[in-house]
Amino acid sequence: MKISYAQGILDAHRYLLANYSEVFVIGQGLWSPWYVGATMTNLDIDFGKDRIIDTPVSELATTGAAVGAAIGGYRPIIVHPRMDFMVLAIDQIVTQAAKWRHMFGGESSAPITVRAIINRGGEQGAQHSQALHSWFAHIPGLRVVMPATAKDARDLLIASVLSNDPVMYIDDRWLYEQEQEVEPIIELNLADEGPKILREGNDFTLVGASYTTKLCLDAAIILSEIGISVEVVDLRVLNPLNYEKIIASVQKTGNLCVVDGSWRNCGLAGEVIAGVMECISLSDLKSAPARITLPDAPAPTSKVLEAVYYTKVEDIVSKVQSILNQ
Amino acid sequence: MKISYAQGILDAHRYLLANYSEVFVIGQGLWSPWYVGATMTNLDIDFGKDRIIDTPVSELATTGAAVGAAIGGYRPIIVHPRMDFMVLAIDQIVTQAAKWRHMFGGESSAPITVRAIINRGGEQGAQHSQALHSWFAHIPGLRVVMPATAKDARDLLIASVLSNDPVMYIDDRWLYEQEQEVEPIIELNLADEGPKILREGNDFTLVGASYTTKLCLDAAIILSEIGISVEVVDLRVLNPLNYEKIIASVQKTGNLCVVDGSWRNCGLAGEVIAGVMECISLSDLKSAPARITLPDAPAPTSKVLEAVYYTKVEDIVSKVQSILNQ
Amino acid sequence: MIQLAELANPAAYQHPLDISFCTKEFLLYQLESMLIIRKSEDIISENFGTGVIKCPCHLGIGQEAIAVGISTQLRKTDRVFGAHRSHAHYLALNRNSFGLFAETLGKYAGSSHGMGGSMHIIDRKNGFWGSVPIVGATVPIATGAALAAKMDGNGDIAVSYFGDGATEEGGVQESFNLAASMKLPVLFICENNLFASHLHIDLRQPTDATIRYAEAHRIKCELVDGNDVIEVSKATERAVEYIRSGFGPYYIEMVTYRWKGHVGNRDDIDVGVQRKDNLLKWKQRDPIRRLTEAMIQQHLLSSEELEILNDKIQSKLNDDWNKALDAEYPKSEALLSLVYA
Amino acid sequence: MIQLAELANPAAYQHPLDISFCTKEFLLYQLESMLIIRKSEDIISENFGTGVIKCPCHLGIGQEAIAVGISTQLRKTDRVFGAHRSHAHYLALNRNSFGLFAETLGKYAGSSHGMGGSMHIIDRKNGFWGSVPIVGATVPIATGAALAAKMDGNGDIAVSYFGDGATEEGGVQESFNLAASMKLPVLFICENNLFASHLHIDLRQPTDATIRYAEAHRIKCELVDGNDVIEVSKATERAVEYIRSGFGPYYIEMVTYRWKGHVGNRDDIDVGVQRKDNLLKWKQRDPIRRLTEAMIQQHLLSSEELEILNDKIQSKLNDDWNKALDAEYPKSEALLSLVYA
Ligand SMILES: Cc1ncc(C[n+]2csc(CCOP(=O)(O)OP(=O)(O)O)c2C)c(N)n1
Ligand SMILES: Cc1ncc(C[n+]2csc(CCOP(=O)(O)OP(=O)(O)O)c2C)c(N)n1
Ligand SMILES: [Mg+2]
Ligand SMILES: [Mg+2]
Repeated sequence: MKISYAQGILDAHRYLLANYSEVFVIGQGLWSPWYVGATMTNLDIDFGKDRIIDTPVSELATTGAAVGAAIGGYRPIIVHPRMDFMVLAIDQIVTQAAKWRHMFGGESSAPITVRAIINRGGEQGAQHSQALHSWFAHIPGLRVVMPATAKDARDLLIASVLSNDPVMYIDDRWLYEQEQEVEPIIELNLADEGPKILREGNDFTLVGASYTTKLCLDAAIILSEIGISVEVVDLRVLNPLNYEKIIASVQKTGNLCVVDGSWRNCGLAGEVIAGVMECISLSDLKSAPARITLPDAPAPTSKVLEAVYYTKVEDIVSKVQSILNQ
Repeated sequence: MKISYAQGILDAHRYLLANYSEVFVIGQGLWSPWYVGATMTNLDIDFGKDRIIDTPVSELATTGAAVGAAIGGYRPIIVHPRMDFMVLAIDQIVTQAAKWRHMFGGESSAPITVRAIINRGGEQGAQHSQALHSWFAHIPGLRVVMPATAKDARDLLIASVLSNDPVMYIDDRWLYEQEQEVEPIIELNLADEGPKILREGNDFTLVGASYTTKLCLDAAIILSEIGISVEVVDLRVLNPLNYEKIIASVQKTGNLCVVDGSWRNCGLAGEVIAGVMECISLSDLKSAPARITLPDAPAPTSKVLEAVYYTKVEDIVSKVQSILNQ
Repeated sequence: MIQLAELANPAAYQHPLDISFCTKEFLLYQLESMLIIRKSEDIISENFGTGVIKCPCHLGIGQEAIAVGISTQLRKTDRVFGAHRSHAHYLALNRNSFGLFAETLGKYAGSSHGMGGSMHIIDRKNGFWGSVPIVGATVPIATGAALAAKMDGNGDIAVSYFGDGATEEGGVQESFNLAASMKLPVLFICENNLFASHLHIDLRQPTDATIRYAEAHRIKCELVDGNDVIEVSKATERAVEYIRSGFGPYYIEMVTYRWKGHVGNRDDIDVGVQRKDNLLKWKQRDPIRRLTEAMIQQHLLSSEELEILNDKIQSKLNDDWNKALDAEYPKSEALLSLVYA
Repeated sequence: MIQLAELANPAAYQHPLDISFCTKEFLLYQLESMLIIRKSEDIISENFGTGVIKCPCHLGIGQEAIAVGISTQLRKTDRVFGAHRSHAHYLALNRNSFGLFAETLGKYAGSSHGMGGSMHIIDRKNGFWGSVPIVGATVPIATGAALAAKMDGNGDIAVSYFGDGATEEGGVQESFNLAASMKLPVLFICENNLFASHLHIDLRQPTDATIRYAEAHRIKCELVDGNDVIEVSKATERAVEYIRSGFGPYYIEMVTYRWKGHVGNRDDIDVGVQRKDNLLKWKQRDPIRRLTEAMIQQHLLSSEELEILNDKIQSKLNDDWNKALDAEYPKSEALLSLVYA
């Protein structure tokens, strides 16, 4: 069965709502035909407006309400149709939910799933483009998930909601149409999930997450045509971040480039490089590890600048070539 | 003349308020004898309550008000007596002020100075301990400053307020009593400021920021006693981050450990390692770069756990020794 | 218990405006402004529909009377802030359709030099200090601009436009308190069009009149038919005088309705409570028709003059649009050179 | 225009309570609870002063009647949330001074196993679902716990304690709207002690009665003398019945005063508007004295019985404190093992 990434998210919702009475969904736009793409179509009709709750324009209180409901035994998914809006609710996610269990000595916990959607391009501009996954990966106590494929979009959403910890699940609208062959749903334990090799190769390790994983896969195909065998690691779970597979891959290929869809300074790409460097011996490396990120600027609007701003497959291809040709 | 770090901050305020009528200070606790340590003593009395404005418990609106005043030609310092409280105001700092100039094509800008105080230890617990400088260093358009010394506490605050860009100035209460000999004030251009070598050495490069710079300096003294010559780089300006001096130092010593006062994943320590790795050749390195950060946990309260949680000078000393003994 | 009551009834308030005591010159100016805005947005709507304009555009067609009635009461040194639906706020101050068109097309000649698009427009010279699409974000910023104005001491005021939905944002409520407790010279304008994207206010708040917040914050306030440019203008005159006199903030709730969907050029009649029926009735409450009918009745305008006016404006706007189409895109250096001053 | 008026006057409301129609048993229970809280906080104050307790402690001495009057009206399955000043909220539900003492000392036997200290206390079994020191943070959380209770359908309610300062936080205002528009079973308790740390409410808000926010949000509300445990209890009874019946949220503003400074054991008489004069008067409005005097007048209690009661409580608390001092610290594994479930 082939499904799209958006369909994977929808299927996960349907599965959770049908099988777990403690699951409900709350957020802005949930009764709207257009707000969250095709990822929630008709859920309000099929499961009722009591379980699919559309809200006032109040990110902080609705997120806090999800935290309170989670503390009370429910498994809410709080949807932020755009990650930029969620910035108003960070206190509840980072200072409340992520610390709740620890600071109460394990007496209570707040297993919310925050669904943060990366929604950018299309000349939306600086305030409607942010991808802040690195911020959340920085926070102990908050699991951070970023699916790159339709199967993961589905299975990791289910695993996030069933996890006993607060989870930030980040999906990217640029991936909604990506299709993949999938098996029927099997519940995964999020704590067991981590980076995965999506393509094997011997010459070079490319690491991506979410949309940049797709870019890496596309680059790997092009590079294979000129005889460069690229291994692609999809990070999938950004926090806690398990380096094992990445390290093994770099030890095999000796070359590493991390491609991230957001900013450089204190971002995910640098983290992967540092995490690898701490654990390998220098002799494992054939070249200095590299990264590709957004330029150090807010997102522009004009399409001519968007074309320069966002990373393209060719950027990865030429980076890999230039490293190997050094 | 010897001044303390707290005195440096106070002197900077006095200098700015006396010389620049467009400077004012707004935030919680400014009319209180205890809120911000000794860093603002009697400013309200000396400069008037119209320029030293104490506020309701409304982080978001007061920060936004500072943004609006900055757009209107003023140079407000918005004080958050604890970085954790500022989390409620991030939208105004990151999505508004930091992008204002870019998204309006240079037609307007919002040169606020956000003073974020790191205030932790003393069994204050998870919600009163966060050091989120890595988050803000991630944001293009926002300059991030973290002084480690009394002189920098003074001079970089002045430079922050005089900068035409929005700046986050982060001071740490653990440094307030540190003293230093200083010269009279000379205005600096923040754009010219960056990492500095605070101690020269040949065997090992330690990089720190704010309080961890002090730890590194202390460790360097101990290590020098056993014949290890350590160079200490103080980052000072986290964004935009200039790697030049760090790279030169690592090229000299061949060994690097970055010590940061916050969490590891997507944090400052990893950033410095990645930034160095991108620019040096592998043969420059004698050992794999290392980092020391907080454990992956929220801050505990109990003093027995605080003692384990926070990095100590000995942790740095033994890390350096173990790397050199490999 | 305050409620919008009849003001929210689309079948009410359809009568021609009461224009007694208004000069012909004043009325013509208001009419022209409204026509410029309406027709500019029609052009944007059309070109959004064909895909020529790419950036998200939130059209305010049907709500023109508010910005027009307010702007005539302001001076260039006042500081006006908008939000995501701000074409009218901008045009009412500067009538610079070219700057708006070029911006929606991402051109260097645009108000923000192509860096902002429809959702980030600015014109400092004419008092428009910026609009951004994070709901509620400009309300504290306008409050701070009012603080700056108060410190300047020239009697300038800040104006903060926001929607009924924005009153649900905590930062907006905080700003009301800040303005009230510091007595800041800010005019809060709530354009209550009954909807926040797809949701009617009855699904988001326990009742429909947002001035109850102003009352709670002890801010002087009024409730006005936002489709009556004369009433809007009079209320603003009262408010501006009050604020300039140093009495503190003022809140006017303008009841209105948007004809287009939340974003883009569609009607969204598939969305929300009774929108399909109500939209037709609200189109009868058209602020432009109500003014022109009154002017024609009072023989201040003839049908021919109106047609000439329409044509003149349309042809100027067509020119502006074509000029904007021809204008240059920003250079790629802009990406990095604008990040820091 | 609602104002606190006489309720904020420290010289007023000093009279013994009206305890007619109350059983002796009920009154004694209330008195005992208040004494346990007062004396527990006295012990904490003393040991904070000497440095034995290190974590920041926000004492509620003088405000005991509120938590006590409310808690007698709740059931174990209700879900109560506090904030930074929550010793009383916790003790009124469980009288577990040992759990509180041990927590302030960072011991494993503490309510949060030493992971929270004074500012993060919890006792789920007895309905205390947690307190945290980020001002206003628990108000949306309590609102969500009310949503969960509504979904459970057992008639349980959430209780959210917060201060007058917290009403200045936007998230709190958002929560009022959410609770009102979703008709959630939550009891909002504003303990208005006129101060947020060093600032009097007159310096932070345009007027002093916070129930005006409840009115704006169309939440049923009352204004109560927070130093009268009987009035607190009666108002709570009305509120709880209303909420359990499914009518939605309820807001009670309890006017009171804290005797100690914002944090720690000092008096802070150097801080804020007229605190020095008012503190003495407010101590005359002592909720404990007002109850005991009424009971003695009505011959429900003799001075000797009171003394015996005082001694009994004190000696139990001394034991608890000593036990807490002797208790173990958490193991260092707790640091990492509690991060994820
Ligand atoms: C913080 C934030 N939350 C949500 C959104 C998405 N959004 C854009 S406009 C809008 C509705 C705003 O309604 P209102 O304030 O009434 O303005 P109107 O669109 O009716 O003019 C929403 C929810 C946003 N842009 N920012
Ligand atoms: C978000 C946030 N801002 C500021 C503070 C600092 N702070 C702690 S308690 C307090 C005052 C709260 O006043 P109120 O809500 O009236 O409670 P009270 O202390 O009077 O009981 C403040 C400002 C904080 N803890 N959290
Ligand atoms: Mg609206
Ligand atoms: Mg208070």
